[in-house]
Amino acid sequence: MELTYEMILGAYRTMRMIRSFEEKLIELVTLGKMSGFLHVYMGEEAVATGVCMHLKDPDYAASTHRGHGHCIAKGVDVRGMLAELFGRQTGTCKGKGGSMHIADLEKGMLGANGIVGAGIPLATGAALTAKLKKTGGVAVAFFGDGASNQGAFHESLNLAAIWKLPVVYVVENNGWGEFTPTEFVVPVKDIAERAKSYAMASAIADGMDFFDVQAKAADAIARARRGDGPTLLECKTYRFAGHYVGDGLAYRPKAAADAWIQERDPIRLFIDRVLAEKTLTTDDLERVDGEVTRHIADAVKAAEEAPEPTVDDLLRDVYAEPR
Amino acid sequence: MELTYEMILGAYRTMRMIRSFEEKLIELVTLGKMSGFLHVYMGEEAVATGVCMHLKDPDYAASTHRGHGHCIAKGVDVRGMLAELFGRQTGTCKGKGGSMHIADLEKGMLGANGIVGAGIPLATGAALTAKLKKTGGVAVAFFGDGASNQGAFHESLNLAAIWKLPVVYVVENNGWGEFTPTEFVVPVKDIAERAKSYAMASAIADGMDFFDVQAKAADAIARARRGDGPTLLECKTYRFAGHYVGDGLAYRPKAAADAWIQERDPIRLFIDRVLAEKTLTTDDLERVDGEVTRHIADAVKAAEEAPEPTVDDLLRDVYAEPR
Amino acid sequence: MAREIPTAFAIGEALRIAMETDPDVILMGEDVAGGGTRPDGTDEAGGILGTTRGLVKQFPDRVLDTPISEMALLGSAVGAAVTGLRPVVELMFMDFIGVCLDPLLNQAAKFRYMFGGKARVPLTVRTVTGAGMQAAAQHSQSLYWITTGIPGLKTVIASNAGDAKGLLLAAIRCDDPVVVCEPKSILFLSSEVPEGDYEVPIGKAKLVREGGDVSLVGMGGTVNTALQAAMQLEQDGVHADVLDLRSLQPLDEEAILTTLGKTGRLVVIDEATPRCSVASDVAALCVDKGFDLLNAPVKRVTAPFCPVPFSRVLEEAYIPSPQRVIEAVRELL
Amino acid sequence: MAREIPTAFAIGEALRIAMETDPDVILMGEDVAGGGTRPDGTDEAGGILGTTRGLVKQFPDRVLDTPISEMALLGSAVGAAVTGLRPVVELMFMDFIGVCLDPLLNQAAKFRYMFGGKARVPLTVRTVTGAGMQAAAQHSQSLYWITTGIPGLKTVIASNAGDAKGLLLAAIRCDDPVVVCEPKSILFLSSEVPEGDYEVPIGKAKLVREGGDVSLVGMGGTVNTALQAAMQLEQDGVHADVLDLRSLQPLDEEAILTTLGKTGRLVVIDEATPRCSVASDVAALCVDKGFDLLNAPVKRVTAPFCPVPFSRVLEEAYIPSPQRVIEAVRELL
Ligand SMILES: Cc1ncc(C[n+]2csc(CCOP(=O)(O)OP(=O)(O)O)c2C)c(N)n1
Ligand SMILES: Cc1ncc(C[n+]2csc(CCOP(=O)(O)OP(=O)(O)O)c2C)c(N)n1
Ligand SMILES: [Mg+2]
Ligand SMILES: [Mg+2]
Repeated sequence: MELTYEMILGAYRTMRMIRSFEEKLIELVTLGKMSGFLHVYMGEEAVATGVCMHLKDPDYAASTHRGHGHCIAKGVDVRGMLAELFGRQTGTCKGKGGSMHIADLEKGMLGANGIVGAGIPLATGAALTAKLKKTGGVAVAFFGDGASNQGAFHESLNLAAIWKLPVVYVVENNGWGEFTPTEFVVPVKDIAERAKSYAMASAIADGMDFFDVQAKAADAIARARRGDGPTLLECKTYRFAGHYVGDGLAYRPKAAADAWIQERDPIRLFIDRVLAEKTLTTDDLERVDGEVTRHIADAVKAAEEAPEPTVDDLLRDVYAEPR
Repeated sequence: MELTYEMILGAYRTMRMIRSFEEKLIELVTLGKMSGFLHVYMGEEAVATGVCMHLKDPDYAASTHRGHGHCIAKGVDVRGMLAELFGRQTGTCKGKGGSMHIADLEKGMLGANGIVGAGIPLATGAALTAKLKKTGGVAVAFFGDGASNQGAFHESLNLAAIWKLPVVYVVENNGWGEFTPTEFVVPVKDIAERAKSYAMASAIADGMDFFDVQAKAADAIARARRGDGPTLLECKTYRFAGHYVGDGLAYRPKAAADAWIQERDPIRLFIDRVLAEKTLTTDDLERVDGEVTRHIADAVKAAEEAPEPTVDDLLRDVYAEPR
Repeated sequence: MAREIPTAFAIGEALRIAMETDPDVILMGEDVAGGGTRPDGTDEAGGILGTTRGLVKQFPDRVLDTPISEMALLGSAVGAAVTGLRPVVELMFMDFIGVCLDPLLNQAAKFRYMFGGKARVPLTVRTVTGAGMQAAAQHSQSLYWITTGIPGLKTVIASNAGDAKGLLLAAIRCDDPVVVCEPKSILFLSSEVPEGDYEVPIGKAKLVREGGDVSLVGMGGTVNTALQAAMQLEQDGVHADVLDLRSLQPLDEEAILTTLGKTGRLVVIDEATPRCSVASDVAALCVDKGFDLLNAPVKRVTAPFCPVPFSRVLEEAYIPSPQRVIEAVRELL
Repeated sequence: MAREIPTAFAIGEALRIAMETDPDVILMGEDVAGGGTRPDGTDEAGGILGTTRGLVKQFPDRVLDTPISEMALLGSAVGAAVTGLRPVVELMFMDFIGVCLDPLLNQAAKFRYMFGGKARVPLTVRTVTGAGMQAAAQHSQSLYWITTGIPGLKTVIASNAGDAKGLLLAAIRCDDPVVVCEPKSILFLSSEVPEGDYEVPIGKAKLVREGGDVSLVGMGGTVNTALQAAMQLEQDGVHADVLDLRSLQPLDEEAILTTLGKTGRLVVIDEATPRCSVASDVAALCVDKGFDLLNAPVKRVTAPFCPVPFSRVLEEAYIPSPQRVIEAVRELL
């Protein structure tokens, strides 16, 4: 698919938004203004952006504990997200979910998830709905290399394969599961290999290269929409920060990490390419940077001023039909 | 490995014992003398026999809901097993387990199991013990084609691969999971394919051919003993009877089943070969048949005469250290 | 005159009505079709106990056999439920919840709350519970106390065919995840089942016998145990109320306190093991809100605190009996 | 003078002693090593909360990082336990039991019984429970009621560092499967911890405060809640017994009935949700065997029946507070 100027500019805005959003979170945590378990997506922005640009609202995506990028790329309102992280009534989940549970079904976001691997069957079920109700929709499951060792991964991919469901399994291989390097726990070089256990299509993308991700995601999503079944798409990327905000990273060799961060930053690579190819100008980029910065600043201000939930909210929304 | 006369005769005794044992069970159930959920192994005898002949008592095997064959082949006393199925105090499990829970740790039998796939991690753990305690032992997990769709299968094989555990995963592909044909739920032709997801060695054996099974099992077990890691061994076999004793088989096309039963009976094939190759004589076979018949008849008699548990046994053995 | 059919048939009837009245209702599970639509024209099994027989022929695209992958079965059902379908999952035996608890515990039960009220999870999980068929320790448990204890889930259990039909229809149409337990002890018993489409409200217990001297509170199969005990007690002049909880969560506290108010004496009969049980909750309710109504201790007649044994004799001793209920009542008089 | 260290350190100390005194003891879990023995010489994480830091350096072959595969982790630990090892598993947060319940529910808990007494399952599962860190609905649950309710398992929970060490040592050396809960609310609190090797017996509660007017029964973090409430009550002249259950299964019924016998009034404080809870069991015990001792209703102060909210304000309202305990006591006087 030919990428238009608007698509490329939109992709930059999304990546920049994710990056600036999380830079702000780290700042807020450091200043003691924000609490809770936060897992940042920094370094992996090209994956969510390249995949979600091919999804529409009625398409669904299931996310992980590292969900900010997926949510923003899927169109969840950043103001609501920030309010949620501040635990405010105006938050996406009225302050009840927090970072690991941001969800917005109207935007097709099935939710960040605190249980590793849990999003995989959820997206599979969303694909079943699309198939049975003939909505023409597709579902995407984002998950990590570590999650590919969960039983839910195996069971879900097998189910999607035999039912030929319109789903794309995007494994974000960022080299680490918490404090453990992927190669310690995954005996195969490419997780994409595992698609063969289900006679499923697969592909490998350079997760730091937005253009490669979006191209391979477009193929996989098109295959799903055509009714030709699921795909396992492995995106090779890297977790720039610690596992969670506050992680001292003592267990991680610095040199290797620095190499990734300095030479393979997806946003840096994107900028170099679009400027070299003259698809975008420095003006474009600076304009977007300015918009994003202002948007986040406003969102933070609004969130900080928003009301907290009250004790009356504690028992609200446990059931749709309380007795 | 060269098979001695004793080994071949022993293999015949084991297969015949399993077959006659289950024929007797069906008779007893039909006569209303025995109750409970019974899943018979008929048609798959060559698998348990060919694998277990290479195991010693300190080696472990985990079984399934279809466990009679594995138990007998692993050396569990048939008298105790029959008493167990009659729910007697003299049973292998004092009448508390029944068909789905026959276990004898001294014989290295980790138990039949009512939970599909549950034996796979158990055998993996037994292999961990062997490795850490350097016992030189190996562990075998028997499970069905249907169980290969359980998360426990995926997680366990991955764990064994990264830890290079001395374990052999024997998948008994008998064409059916309850009332569902394997090809409806397993999208790959060979389940052995799935070993590639873990960079694990694999092999496929004709599960109706004792000689093929034992040869490939010998290789896999030797690999494990050498410390060269796990193997996934697929044995292609067929479930001659229904899923459980009493299953009317209305869902199963008769012709295909009859072809297997008439042309591929593992005991029939075994007999034809050993007689043709003159490794055993008809006298040998008849002698064994007689011994087996008498042994089972005695065991049934002993079991029927054995005492049932009493209510005092109800709360016994819940804990090793009750307070 | 009243039509009597086995509970298993009543369940099948409810499923058919639910599917006829709502195109979004689908059935998922292992062998819920089990043949029937196959090119080779074999007949279908309709589930391990035949409960769903006939449905795949009527709704070929909406009765889905799954692999033996309960985590994917439950997890995908939750995903389907929040995106527009109304799945009815068959978890063959509740004992298997050990391999698929997360989609219930951490997903279905919590979505609505975690997402600030923005999700609906119209999921129904049908599952067979209880002992009595010598199915031994891993196919005989009454684990409804686990789903009952999880906020966000509802759990119901019928004691007869008519309620089984109405509760299942109510569960399927409920926008909350509901676990519907099908006790082995009632599946093949026949009782009166109204024709047509009706619902039994979730959360309402039913007084199935009027006594006044003592209250016997049962659920599922133990309601029949209580009724049998009540009939024997009657002969000694002891008149027992028998309350059928029907809904374990929400618990009909009002109905429990009402019968306790009449009798001042209560025995709760639960086929599950005693620790962290529905029986304990009923007793705890009595000693809290019902304290002033109590004239005697509250007795719990439950399974012993051990796995379900295979042996016929032991299994019989394991299952709460009318005799044990009568002995408990004697202690209160 | 007495040595005070954080509970997390006391747990690490217990693990080191257990491993030094028994070569069959191994640790398994996600990132329980987390580096430390790596060629690149990085430092180890020692678990998500650092509890196991230092152990992999001392026992390089016996501290095993696992993939994120809890079903294989728990299931293989059971297999290892019945074949000669004494595994100590770290289940990072008890909320994750949803993906690995079967090895506990249907394997570890039942082997000894199903196999006629012929199996020993010396398995210990350490797991972090409870709210208080804004970890939200899937990382804050107190699910010990699930393992408490399963016959064949034992479940313990300490309220202080000294008991945490002694209970863990007892659990590791016990031939039954034991679930050891580590409440977030006490992990980083310091209290007195004896040096060296000692065990706190499983199944014995401890009276941690002598009052006489009312009995406050707590477990884990709620023991401190009870103590704080007791101190405030003292100022109004109400003298409270505070009982620390320490062991949830077996339950020390004698200790509960003893304090009830002294006071006739009891409040049980449980951080878990109320349905099918340990709190309900304690109340049910009081209204059964303790009926004649009761002078007032038995009150349960528990979490509300909802998931754990993220918002700081809501989470504070969610966790049982001394204030709520005091209000409950007021209702009894
Ligand atoms: C079932 C379950 N097990 C363990 C955890 C704890 N945990 C949270 S994130 C994480 C690492 C996940 O690694 P990966 O899937 O590669 O995702 P990444 O963090 O690298 O994005 C772990 C072990 C969890 N949340 N859920
Ligand atoms: C976790 C779990 N799910 C479902 C069942 C019900 N069940 C018992 S045996 C069986 C079929 C197993 O098929 P397979 O693994 O191929 O073994 P086979 O019966 O063919 O030997 C099923 C679904 C179970 N016992 N445990
Ligand atoms: Mg990762
Ligand atoms: Mg099979």
